[in-house]
Amino acid sequence: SGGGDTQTTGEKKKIGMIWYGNTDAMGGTFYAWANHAAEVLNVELVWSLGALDTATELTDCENLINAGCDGIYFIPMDTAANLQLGNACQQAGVYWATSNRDIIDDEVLAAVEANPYFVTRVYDNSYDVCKNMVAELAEQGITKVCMISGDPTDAMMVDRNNGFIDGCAENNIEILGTFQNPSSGDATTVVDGVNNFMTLYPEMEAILAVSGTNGVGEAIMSALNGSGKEPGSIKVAAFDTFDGNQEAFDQGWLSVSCGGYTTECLISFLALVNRVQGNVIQDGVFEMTLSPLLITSSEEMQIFSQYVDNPDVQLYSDELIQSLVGPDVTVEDYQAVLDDWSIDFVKEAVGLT
Amino acid sequence: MNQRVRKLLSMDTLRKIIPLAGLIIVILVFSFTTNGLFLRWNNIQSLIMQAAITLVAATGTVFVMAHNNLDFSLGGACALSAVLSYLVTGGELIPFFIMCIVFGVMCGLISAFIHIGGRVPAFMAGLCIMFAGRGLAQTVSASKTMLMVGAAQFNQLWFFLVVLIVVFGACYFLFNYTKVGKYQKLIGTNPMATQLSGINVNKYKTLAFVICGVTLGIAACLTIVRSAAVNGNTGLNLETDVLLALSLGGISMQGGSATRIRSAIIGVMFYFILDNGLLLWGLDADYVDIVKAIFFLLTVTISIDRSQYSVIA
Amino acid sequence: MKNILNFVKSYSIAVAVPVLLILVLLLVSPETRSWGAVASLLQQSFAPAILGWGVLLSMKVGNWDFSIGARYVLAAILAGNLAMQYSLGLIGFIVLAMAISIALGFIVGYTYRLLRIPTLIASIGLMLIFESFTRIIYDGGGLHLTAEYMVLGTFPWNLIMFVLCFAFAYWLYYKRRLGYNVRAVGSNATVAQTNGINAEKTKAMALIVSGVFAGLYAILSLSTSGVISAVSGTMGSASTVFDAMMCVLIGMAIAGKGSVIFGVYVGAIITQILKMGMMAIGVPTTFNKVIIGIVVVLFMVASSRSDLIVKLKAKLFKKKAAA
Amino acid sequence: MEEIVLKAEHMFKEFGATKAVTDVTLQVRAGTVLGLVGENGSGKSTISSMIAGVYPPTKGTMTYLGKEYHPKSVLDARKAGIQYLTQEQGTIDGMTVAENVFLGEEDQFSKVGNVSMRKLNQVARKILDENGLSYVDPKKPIETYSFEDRKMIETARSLSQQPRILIIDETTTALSQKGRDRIYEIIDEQKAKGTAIIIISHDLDEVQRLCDQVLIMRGGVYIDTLSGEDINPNTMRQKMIGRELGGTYYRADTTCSYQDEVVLSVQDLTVDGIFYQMNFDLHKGEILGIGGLSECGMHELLKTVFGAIKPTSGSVTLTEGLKGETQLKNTAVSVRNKVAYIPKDRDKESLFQATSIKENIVASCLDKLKKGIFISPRSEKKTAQKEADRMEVKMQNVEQMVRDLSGGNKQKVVIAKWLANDSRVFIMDCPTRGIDVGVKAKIYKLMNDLKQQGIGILMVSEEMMELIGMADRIITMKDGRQNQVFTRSAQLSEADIIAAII
Ligand SMILES: Nc1ncnc2c1ncn2[C@@H]1O[C@H](COP(=O)(O)OP(=O)(O)OP(=O)(O)O)[C@@H](O)[C@H]1O
Ligand SMILES: Nc1ncnc2c1ncn2[C@@H]1O[C@H](COP(=O)(O)OP(=O)(O)OP(=O)(O)O)[C@@H](O)[C@H]1O
Ligand SMILES: [Mg+2]
Ligand SMILES: [Mg+2]
Repeated sequence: SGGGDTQTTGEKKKIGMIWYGNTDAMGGTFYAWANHAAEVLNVELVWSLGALDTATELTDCENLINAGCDGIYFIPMDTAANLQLGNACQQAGVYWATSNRDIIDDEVLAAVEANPYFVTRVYDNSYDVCKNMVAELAEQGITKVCMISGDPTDAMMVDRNNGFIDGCAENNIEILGTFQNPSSGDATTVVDGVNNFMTLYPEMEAILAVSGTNGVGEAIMSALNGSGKEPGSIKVAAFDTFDGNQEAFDQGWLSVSCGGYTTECLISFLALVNRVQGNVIQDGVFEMTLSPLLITSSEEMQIFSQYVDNPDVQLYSDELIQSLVGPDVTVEDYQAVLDDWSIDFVKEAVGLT
Repeated sequence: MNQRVRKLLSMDTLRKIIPLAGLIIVILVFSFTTNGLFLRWNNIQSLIMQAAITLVAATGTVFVMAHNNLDFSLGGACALSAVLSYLVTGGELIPFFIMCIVFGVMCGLISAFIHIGGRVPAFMAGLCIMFAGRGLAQTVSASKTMLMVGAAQFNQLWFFLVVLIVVFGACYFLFNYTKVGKYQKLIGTNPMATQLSGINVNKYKTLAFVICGVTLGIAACLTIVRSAAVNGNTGLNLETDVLLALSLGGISMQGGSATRIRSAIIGVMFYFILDNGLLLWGLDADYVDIVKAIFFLLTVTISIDRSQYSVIA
Repeated sequence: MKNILNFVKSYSIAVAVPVLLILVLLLVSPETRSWGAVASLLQQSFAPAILGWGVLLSMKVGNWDFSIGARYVLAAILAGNLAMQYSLGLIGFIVLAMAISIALGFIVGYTYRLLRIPTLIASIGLMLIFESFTRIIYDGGGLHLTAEYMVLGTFPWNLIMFVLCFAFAYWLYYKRRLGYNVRAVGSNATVAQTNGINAEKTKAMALIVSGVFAGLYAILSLSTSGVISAVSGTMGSASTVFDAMMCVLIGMAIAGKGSVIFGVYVGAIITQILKMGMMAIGVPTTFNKVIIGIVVVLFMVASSRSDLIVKLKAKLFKKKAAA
Repeated sequence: MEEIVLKAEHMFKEFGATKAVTDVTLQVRAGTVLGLVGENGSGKSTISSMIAGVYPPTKGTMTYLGKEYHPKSVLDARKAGIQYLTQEQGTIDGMTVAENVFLGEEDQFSKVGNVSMRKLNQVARKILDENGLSYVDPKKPIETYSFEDRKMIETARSLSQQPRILIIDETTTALSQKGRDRIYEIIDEQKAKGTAIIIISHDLDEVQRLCDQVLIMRGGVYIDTLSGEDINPNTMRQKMIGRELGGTYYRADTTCSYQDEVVLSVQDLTVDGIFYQMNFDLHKGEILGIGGLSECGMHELLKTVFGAIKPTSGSVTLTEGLKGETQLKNTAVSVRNKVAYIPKDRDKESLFQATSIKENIVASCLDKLKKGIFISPRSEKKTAQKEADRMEVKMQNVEQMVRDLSGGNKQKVVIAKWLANDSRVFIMDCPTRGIDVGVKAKIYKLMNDLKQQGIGILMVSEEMMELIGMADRIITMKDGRQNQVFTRSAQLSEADIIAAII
């Protein structure tokens, strides 16, 4: 674990990684991928785990800069983190990049884009994906749902919440009840929540879950399995891979799923490494997006559950990783990798085709 | 063997200097093992700014601990004051700072009211405020993004230094050279005797909560200066950080005359230097907490004054 | 007869409050007007009550125990994964969970005894260590149980387990010497000590025995959810402790002359009713914390300021009499 | 001669630099009462504590029932048959009487570790009955009973263990006459059973009445053992102080003398359920005594006068407060207006134990010391030193912890605190409780000095002789009501007052 060799040659660059934790599917996978990439690229990583608010992220950032990092990579816990960590990096002359979260404030966006040490940000359009998931359900004739919403102080979760809500409005689906996904604590809370859905709203036909990771998906399935209801009598649309999602899909509980964001973390990270190693891609700012996978068939599900967001699987080859760092790399190269993100890509990467 | 260990551990002199000695040792160790990174001016500067929030909050908390109460409301109260202050002032900077302190004091007064008027242990009252405050902050902030880009301009060393010196200086003076501080220690030792010595115990307890509220409000301001946004996560874990840091600083868990305000500065610096130094070492993130915890247990084991307790609490 | 009357009297508040709340819930939310809803509420409260009893033990003896959340997570992850890895079956899982949980309790208790540091310090220090371990073992993967290990979460079994736990807690608290000593040390450690009760040993025992409840909680909660994640972030497990404390605080306030063991269960029911009620009337989940926080304060104030209530009653009756 | 139950030979105990007990030897015999007498801080409690297993001796050997005896804890000593009754509260709130009676002994009632509540209550019932506590319900929480009842319950608990040695350390001073009589009965019963008894008391008449032998200590050193005729207050007093003490140490004059001006006026003061319609004036230079049985409400009366208890009706007026006439509504107002209160329960109500002597003394007079809001450490130290010296507190220095002082010196610290505040009115509740004769004399002299300065003193005492010896007027109380007023005169006798209060 950690950043590989401890002996530092003068050449070896250090990247500070501010990361919320490595205990959920994406967190664990990126932790493994980044460590692997660092080995391949001969850079040293220093991880600081566990920050969940901007003030703590800033503290981590300062410590990492002082530890001699040449670049800082982080997921902004809220939009302001871009501003604050960005300033810290600018003052220290350290490059930085982010992933996963859009910037929802124009002033902050302007400041970030004016920051000379800002390398890039890669984000996904969670909003549209959520709408697509709801549309999938609507096609199956669903009209009444309950929703497990996300932390409203988290920009990405707000995107997802809104995607679900707007999607339901567009498809004439009624949201009967809502409860918020507990960001920490027990999966039993989720079980209780789902049970409460079933008692309060017997007419409920489906559950929308803003996230299935960190035990939430498993807990939803436990609650449904324990309810004595016919499998499939309630449909679930859930984000992220979780343990047993294949089985859930085949049983009929899980009817649509989506996920696979780790690629955007990786690309952002690689872009940062590239810049730290002295390669300038283009004059201005460049920002990239990724479309997550939408899973609607059993075959897709099988691949998704087995190979996506699995720390033991490296979807990107060493050669590819190496090819994305160098003087000749362009924005298009990165965007191509992001655009390539699909079930087919996964199949190919793991040798299924 | 057990007895000999105990004898060694209860050595009075060792005990008194350990928190400070520990701090100095940790500073020395990190100075020599981080290729000079630790002592670089930039690092020291960051350390001061990082520690400031916890230090300010801890300094006020000492007053409450001196009269033998734990204030567990800090984190939630911090979020609540910041959110309410934002709503009231619309995020205009100076009014925001002022209202933050006002709401901080209000949280302190609520604690005091529940504790004194309702005769509920202050820790439990604080726990409920922490809960309710965080919940309210999250509920209220859910509807909008509360960015305070302007606050970022104060994220500079001089500002933190001024705040720290003023707050710590004022609290140091209040605690050691005025009735407010002296009475807290008497209340912590024997509340009934304090009352019968003609001291209005409830008034001075309330004052302690007010002081704690002021420092909490200031801590909330500093948090916003560092995070440039107000939301439900503002001041996350502040209460446990403060408690942990004060324990590291050797504070008396039962209050009374053994309470020293220096525990705040020693403890908080200790806490943040450990974090900082371990990261400079490049210690694997998963092991940082373990090393920190071991330091924590060892320091307290050596430094705690066991004669304060007839039974270790 | 008199006994029965006494019994009814001592439990009246503890029973009346949740019944009243359920009635209110039924009024505001027509959806819940079914036995199913009530049964579901009662069952949801099983697991929190069990953890609550463990926390109660610590609170009563005057311990500060922040570690119980981390202990249960670590025990659950270790026991579940080992049981599945070596196909030990349900019994194996139960035995392992209990053994590990008690061992972790033992570590906290023994650290307190050996180092002679306040329980607050010992438990926070060890909490940090245990939390880290949950992230280090199995590479932070947590645990996902297969269905065969989740039998205890389904209907008659969860009730049976709960009843057994209830009996155990009751027996421990009211029939065992430890229970006496816990109450004695909790209300006055110094006097207890001079009367030959080893206060520090009792406090350490309470930590160890709370491990029994942490283990039972791990088993029952895993049997319903089937999944547990490693603790993310420093102090991430503290919220579990605080949730349990809330049940206990309500329980202690409400128990009056009745059994506090039953009180804690009622405390758990009340928090669950509040959660369900909030959902029924469409209040955001974040507001749960606000309501629960306020309710706990109200209960505590009401129980410690019964004089105020008496005064209030007197005033009301006077007014009536005057009118 | 009766069998020797315990022999403690060449006992030493040092607390750091303090030599609490130096080379003391004592023996107790079955069925006899040994009295320990000595000034405050002479080491009586210390040597009893060593016998009772509270802490080990620095040096010395103990032989108990013919065997060497090294108790490791109180429990150890108790198991061996040695029971120690102190003046501190020894029961635990929140538990029932029965549970308190068997604290730490529940094992007796357990089968395979299960405690049988029914059996426990039954046996507790029996024990309570045997000790004249038939009105106590074993199933009720202990806090429903008064301090005195609880002390008796505690005593019953000790006796139920069939002790071979019973040590009673100043327990009687906390009790009313009724309680004391009950303890005397118990001592007689135990004596008859062959229990050896050690009793520590500053009430020399009590010692004379109860003891077969009296061992005298001074400064931690053994002085003498008295028996038979030698056990009389005068001899004991002389031996324990080491010099002749004038026959009386009370006021020399026998006339009532005070100025006309009223300093404190109590009107129609009532606290429902405790005392009713109290009316009296305290004059300048007057010592006004209040006498009665412990439960007659006089202790609460003083607290109410001081402002620590809110009266149901009535008023307490200070004629010359800072702003003229002042109602004493709470303790803060009282102290600001220079009223002092010395409570009966020293440890609980007036001392900051784990705090320095200095901080104890200046606790009430910070307003006097402060400049603006600043209080200089130097002025604190100066004031404390001055008052401690005036009271002749036996201490290392003013930074010493109060908890390490002996009982009498603690009381001196309390008085020093009020002197430091330049108090104009003193309210004293049993000011010489647990105080040796030497210090007593000092306190009486101080009271007299204060009187000469025109200060008013309101004093409650359970010792009739003290009231008669010191007070200008004595108000007696009975069942919470003002009863009779006696004026100082040479003819006033104990019998007169006792007749009024019973
Ligand atoms: N725990 C202690 N630490 C330090 N000194 C102590 C301690 N206990 C007692 N002493 C000292 O030992 C001496 C004897 O104390 P002890 O309590 O035995 O006196 P005593 O004869 O009981 O007096 P009194 O009649 O006032 O109760 C005193 O000088 C006292 O200050
Ligand atoms: N050589 C000896 N032989 C017999 N008895 C002795 C000898 N030396 C000392 N003693 C007794 O040991 C006892 C120790 O007394 P102790 O200090 O407990 O009284 P005290 O606690 O000071 O009383 P108080 O609590 O009122 O202050 C003395 O009573 C003394 O008479
Ligand atoms: Mg004594
Ligand atoms: Mg004594």
